[in-house]
Amino acid sequence: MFVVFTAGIGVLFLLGHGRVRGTLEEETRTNEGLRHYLIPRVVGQLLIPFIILFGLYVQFHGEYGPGGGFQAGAIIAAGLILYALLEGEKHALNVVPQKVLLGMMAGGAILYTTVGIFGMLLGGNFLDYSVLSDNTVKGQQMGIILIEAGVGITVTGTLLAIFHAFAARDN
Amino acid sequence: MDILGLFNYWVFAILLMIGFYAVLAKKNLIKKLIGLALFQSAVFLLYITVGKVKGGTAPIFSATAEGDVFSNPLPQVLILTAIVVGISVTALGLGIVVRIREEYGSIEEDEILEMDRQ
Amino acid sequence: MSGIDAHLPALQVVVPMLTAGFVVLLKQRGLAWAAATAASAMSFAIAVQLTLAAIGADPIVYEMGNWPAPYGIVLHIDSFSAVLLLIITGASTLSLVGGHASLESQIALDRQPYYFAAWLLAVAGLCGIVITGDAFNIFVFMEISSLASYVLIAGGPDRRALPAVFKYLIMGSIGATFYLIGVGLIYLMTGTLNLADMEMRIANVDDLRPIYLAAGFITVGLALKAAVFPLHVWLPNAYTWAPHVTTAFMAACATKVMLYVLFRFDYLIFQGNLEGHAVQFTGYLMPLSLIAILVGSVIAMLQNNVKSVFAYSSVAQIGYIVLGASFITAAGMTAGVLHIFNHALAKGALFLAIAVFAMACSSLKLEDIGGIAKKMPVTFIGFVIAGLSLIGVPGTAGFISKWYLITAALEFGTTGAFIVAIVLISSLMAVYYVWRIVEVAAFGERLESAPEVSISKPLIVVLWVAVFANLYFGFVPELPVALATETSAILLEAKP
Amino acid sequence: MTELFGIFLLTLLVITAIAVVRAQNLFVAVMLMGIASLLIAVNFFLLDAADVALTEAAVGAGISTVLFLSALALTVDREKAPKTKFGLALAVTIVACLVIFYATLGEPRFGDPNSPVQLHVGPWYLEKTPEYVDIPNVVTAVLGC
Repeated sequence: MFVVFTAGIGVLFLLGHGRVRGTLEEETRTNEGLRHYLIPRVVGQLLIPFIILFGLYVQFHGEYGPGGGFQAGAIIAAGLILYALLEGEKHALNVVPQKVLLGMMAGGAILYTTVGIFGMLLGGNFLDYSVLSDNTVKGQQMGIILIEAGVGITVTGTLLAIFHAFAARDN
Repeated sequence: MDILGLFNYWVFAILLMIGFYAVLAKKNLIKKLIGLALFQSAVFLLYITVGKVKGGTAPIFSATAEGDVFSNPLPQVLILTAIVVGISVTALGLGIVVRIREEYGSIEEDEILEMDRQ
Repeated sequence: MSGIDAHLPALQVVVPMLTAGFVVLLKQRGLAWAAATAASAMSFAIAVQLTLAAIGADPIVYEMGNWPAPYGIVLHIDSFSAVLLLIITGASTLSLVGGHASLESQIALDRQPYYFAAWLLAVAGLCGIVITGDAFNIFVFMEISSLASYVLIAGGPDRRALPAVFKYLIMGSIGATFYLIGVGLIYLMTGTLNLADMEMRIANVDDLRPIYLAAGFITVGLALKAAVFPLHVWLPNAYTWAPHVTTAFMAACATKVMLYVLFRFDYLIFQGNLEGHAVQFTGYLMPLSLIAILVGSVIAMLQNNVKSVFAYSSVAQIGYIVLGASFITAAGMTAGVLHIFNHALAKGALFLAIAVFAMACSSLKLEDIGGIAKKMPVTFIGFVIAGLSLIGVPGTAGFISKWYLITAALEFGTTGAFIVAIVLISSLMAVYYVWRIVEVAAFGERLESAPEVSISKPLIVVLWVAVFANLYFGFVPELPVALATETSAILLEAKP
Repeated sequence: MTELFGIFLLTLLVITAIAVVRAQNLFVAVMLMGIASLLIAVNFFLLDAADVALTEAAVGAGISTVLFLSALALTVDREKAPKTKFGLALAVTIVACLVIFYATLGEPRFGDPNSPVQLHVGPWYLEKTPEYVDIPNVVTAVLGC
């Protein structure tokens, strides 16, 4: 998971600054997405809630079916990217601003390591979840759910941040 | 059937080399990254093939799956991580390509080398 | 060990990683740098602790999540890891402490948090590679550190950094993927990813063809990442155009960590189990490293940019390390590991000195640094001493490893004499390319167009710390020699 | 039957991959790449790797295609015709391919339940997961650990 975090940092480092789109006219020209195309817009808007719901399902049901933090993060990010493509990139940034994305990137990573360190503080080894609760199996499950949440948050944030870094770039 | 048993490995080899050829021979930077992505997916195929058991099912326990043979979960875990690595490399690579295009106005390797020589 | 001590192996990686998460969020001027430096210093302290615990003792083993080996990931620290840990965290801390002013001038303020986060991730990744005992985990850490290094190099202000880093990215990814294929093939035949377990289980494999293929893939892939000649083409440009502080850090440790993995695999896993592997290893790598030593030095003599001189010299120095290893004798391996340590000291100090020079010159072309010695005498003396250490003059650290290398080579009779001749020729070439710079710096004319001299005191202090380390380990080489001897004992234990 | 279907898909995959490399229009190449990712994902599903298939479909066919397209929008979408022929690269890849073919002859056959992978380490996870972690999806359980 730290790999994707690193890549996110890298892309933001490379593209996050400098020639980001500036003037107002350009913004209106390029930021409208597919607003004037009725059918893709209606169909797309119908799909987005389901995509995000499916993402959440994959996140929280990952223990019972196929899925987990990374897949969920990718799916949710895909849903929000679809929104950005339909409504224009600026609208999407209004929904989830860049600052929030950065916070998600870092927050997920911090959550992951903190859970690991908690295992250490409670007398186990690093990433030992069995000590998180009296019942070792319960502890393992708690640990996995928390870690998966961390992974999901970071992946969603990073993939979206990467997408916006590309999309906001002036050609 | 003996030869067919190795079919997946052969596809792995061919796919690997198609990707590798693209990375080596193509001068377009985006094409190189596409080749790299193919190259990496070939490796995913190798690992997942390794974990497969004939007649097995996905390693998810459930009431109906009692007594089933499961395929090996470990390679799948590894490949999940490797897919993450793959997308990270692609994203960073594309970021660099975009910056190269901004600085040099080209994404062809030989043209860029030409400009640097001057 | 008890309390926090027991967790040091995990903390070695966790501290920089966790801090990287916070550093991204620190927007205030200098805060990101301060946090990164503190984390780096802390991991250096941890590395020192671990070295003291590992020296002369059994390897430290730490089970992540309390899962027993070979099922979970274990961390495994012995003398060889300790050498690398010291180099990585030491180089990182010195470069960060001294590099603040240089980085301020080269990297825009709003990009700095990302840069420092990437720096910490690179440290975490490199440390991770060195301490983990799991083949796949090595791959993950390798990619973390590589991606982070791409970011660190791409930060260079010159546009030529970008094609250089793209080349590095393509070649680095190919190398890592080759490694992954090799590990996959071994896993296919043995069913394990734990390095120690692998070593034992390969002995029971009936059909060794896939293992030979795996050995090929792993050796080539890691050689690519370690810039072993002729797979070094990504290195010179990447080092030349990176920000100066990045170069000082990367030149000291990045390729050496890959050599570490290479030696681990080739010595411990393949050599005991594959018939003829030792002969092949020597047969390919010895000539290649000799060519690397000569070609690297010759190209270094022809360069016009101070940084590319030392970048090509790095290719030659990697040749020395591989040469020592290719003897497959205790003496040779000791020399190789010693050179890993000593070359890191010399190159780190040289690039730190260059970072100081760069603050008073419009570019690092040879003609632009003319007369710099009069403006910056203290730095200049440091530069000269580090250069002497690179050449291998007695009294400096570089001499120790060359001495060990020559002694090891002489065990081979006529071939040995030939190797010694090449080492001496290449040392003379090093004298030439260092002298060329010293001559221009001391006796050249300073250009009219040269910018005002701005001196960064911390950078000079750090430079002198590195220079003193070069001298200290030249007179009192007990610590590195002890570590290197132990390492060669560990690595050669598997040899029949 | 599934084996035959798998072989069919893999053949398609190879054909798609060749088309990707040959396409001069980068837009076409990226789209074909998305198709290749989907084919691989279906293959993973046939090979009992549901999680990996899901990920590959979301990432390979989804996110990575979007990223490639947004990069194309910022650069150019046509590859310049190559000036030189690449006989050497082709030769290298073909030789390497044959070497791998030769080495695969020593590998365990596809789906062999007695191959070393199935006998060591792997089964331990399957066996111990219910006892230690008690989460039905073993992949999630192992990944989290």
